[in-house]
Amino acid sequence: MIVFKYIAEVLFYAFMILTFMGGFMAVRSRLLMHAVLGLAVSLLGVAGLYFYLGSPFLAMMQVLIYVGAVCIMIVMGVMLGNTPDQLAYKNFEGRNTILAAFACALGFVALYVAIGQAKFAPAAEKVGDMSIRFIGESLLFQYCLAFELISVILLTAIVGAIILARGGREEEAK
Amino acid sequence: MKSYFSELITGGWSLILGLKVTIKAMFSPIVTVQYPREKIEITPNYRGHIDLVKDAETGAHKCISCGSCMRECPSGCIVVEGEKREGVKGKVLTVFTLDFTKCSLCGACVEVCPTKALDYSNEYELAGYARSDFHYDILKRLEERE
Amino acid sequence: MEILHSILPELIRIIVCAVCGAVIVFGNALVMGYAERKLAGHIMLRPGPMEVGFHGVLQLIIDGLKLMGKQLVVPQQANKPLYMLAPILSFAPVFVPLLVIPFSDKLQGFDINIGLLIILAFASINVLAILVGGWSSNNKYSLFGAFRSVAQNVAYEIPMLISLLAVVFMTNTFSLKEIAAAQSPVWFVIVQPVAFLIYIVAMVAETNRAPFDLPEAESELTAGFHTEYSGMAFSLFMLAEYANMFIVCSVATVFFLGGSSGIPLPYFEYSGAVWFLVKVYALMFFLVWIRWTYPRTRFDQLMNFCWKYMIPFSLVNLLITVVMVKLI
Amino acid sequence: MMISANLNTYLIIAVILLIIGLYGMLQHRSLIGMLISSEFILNGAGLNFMAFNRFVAPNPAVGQIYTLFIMGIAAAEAAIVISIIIAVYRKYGSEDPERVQDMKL
Repeated sequence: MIVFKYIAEVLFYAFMILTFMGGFMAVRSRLLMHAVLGLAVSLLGVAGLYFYLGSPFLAMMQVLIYVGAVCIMIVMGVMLGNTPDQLAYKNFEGRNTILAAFACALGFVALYVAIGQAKFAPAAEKVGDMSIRFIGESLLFQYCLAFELISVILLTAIVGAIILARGGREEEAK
Repeated sequence: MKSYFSELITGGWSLILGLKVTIKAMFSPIVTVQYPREKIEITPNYRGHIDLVKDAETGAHKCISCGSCMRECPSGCIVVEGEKREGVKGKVLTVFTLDFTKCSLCGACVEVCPTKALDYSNEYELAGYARSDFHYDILKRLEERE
Repeated sequence: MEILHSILPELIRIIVCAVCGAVIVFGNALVMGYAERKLAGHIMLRPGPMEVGFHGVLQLIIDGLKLMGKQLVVPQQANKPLYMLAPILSFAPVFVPLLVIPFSDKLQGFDINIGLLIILAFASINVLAILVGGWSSNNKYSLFGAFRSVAQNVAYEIPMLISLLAVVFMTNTFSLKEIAAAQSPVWFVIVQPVAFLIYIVAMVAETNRAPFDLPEAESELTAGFHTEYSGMAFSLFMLAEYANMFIVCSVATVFFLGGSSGIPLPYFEYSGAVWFLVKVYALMFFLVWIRWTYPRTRFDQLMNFCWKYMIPFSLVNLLITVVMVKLI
Repeated sequence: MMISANLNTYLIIAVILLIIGLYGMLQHRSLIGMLISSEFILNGAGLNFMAFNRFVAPNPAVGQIYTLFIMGIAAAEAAIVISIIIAVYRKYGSEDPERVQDMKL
């Protein structure tokens, strides 16, 4: 059975590399379409990591919501709003890139040090398990208010998106 | 609100009717013909290119080589040649060709023929590889039809 | 040696699953490609393919060989990496859902308690593939096809999910095997007729087939999102379409038609797959039947039908189901 | 020592995701590029929640629920941002954030 552990470890590295490569592609590519695909690849990698964190349910939800809905929505945005080439290339000119890289490296070092210093004690005892049934029960009893709030947010988002996207169209019609 | 539901019901019913029509069509016999394998009888009224009529009694054509069809043809695609021979009354037809690439199938030659020696053929497979394939020798076709 | 002994059964299982998945995907494409053309012919009172083999049974094999031999043309203005990626992105995810479909009690790749979510998650990647393919072709027809596909798929995913949720509420599980087992006396098509109807309509729309084949509407968009594709790339799109048809029909069978239940045969744990396939192909026949019956809908009709009829009905159905489950 | 069963691994991956998002945010000059970067930041947060949930938290449902909420909010946010981008594009004919200067849309 130790073989399986090694296979799993190799796959873990694969998912990690997938995540980082997708991220790199998303921020460094000149075409927005490539950036969105990089995001999709990266999110698939994160879904794999969720699998390692013991929750295949969330991994599938990640694929379903992020890759199936959010990425597709962003791709629609890319297609609808045409980004001119010089704008896309301006991303990679000037000293912005260097400054951004410097700031990010600084932030990374700070957080890395913080993580290295911190001590996280595991919980003494665990209640419940990772099953979907338990998630559902917690969602509907313990975190009912948050759940309702999320649904209100989603409803507001739907209505707001419709109003925002429709607004211009009627003005043009006049 | 009432039309919302009635539209749903009438629409759904029409969809079911449509399905009924196609399933009936599916189990009814096919009507198309597997063309190169089988052919259907062509109607006698079909007006293909011209052909010489075979006389039922003598078994020969009735053309007297008068050249009316050649003169009448608006496209000038018919060539008729005849020659005098010893012991035969009138001219003997030696050449009767049709350049089908120019023919407009108007039928003036058939109308004008004094002896009713011309008629439309039933030929409809009219594909060829070269332009010369459409220079028909009508006289030879008559002989081959024996 | 010990290592080999421990991983061998699992390895064999994985290999068998992969081989069976490939057989299902390619075999299904062959069968459905032939059946579709034959049925289309007979509905139009003509015989369909007749030349290659007895009644043209070898036609699809010849077509496949032809497509393999064809040149893969990449348009000059196309975005080449994405253009090549899209067919693979469309084709690769169809294998995963096949692993969790319970063909019979024992013929199942893996019984996972989130089987439904796996199917839905990997089915949604197909939309991304269509979008990428349509965009990267750099052709206005392809782009329009991709746009339509996305609007349609996103809209129809909602009633599809909600109608399936009604069944999930009744069975209290996401595992396809348990859902199939839960309908041993009565199939859910009798208990949940509205959900079944909604699922069937949404299923047609999700697989981009007529009367909802707007992404590839021939008369308006030449071939929609795969206008520029040729050869193997095109056939990968076709294989993915037929495999998706198989998957959605399998889900319908598992959720509403009792899975592999039927008249008992010997070795029923395995031979139940016969009944399963019979049901799946009956549904596929229905898909082909309606494809050659109905004209294509207009886009506003398509959207109106989804938002004005399907979603309200599926929500009301869900509500009634919840109340009934609570009461009983 | 299995790297996949270590809390710090996941925390560092989450930090790198956050940094990628931050970098994209600072560098991209189009609204959609910024939206893409913000998704990375949200994902880093989700991964952090899940990591703590797996290794530290007493109740293993909490982290999953939080991550689910993050996904829901990300979806809502993406919908809103895309519609704003469409409106901006219609108004200014560009999605360069520097050109969006009027207070009223």
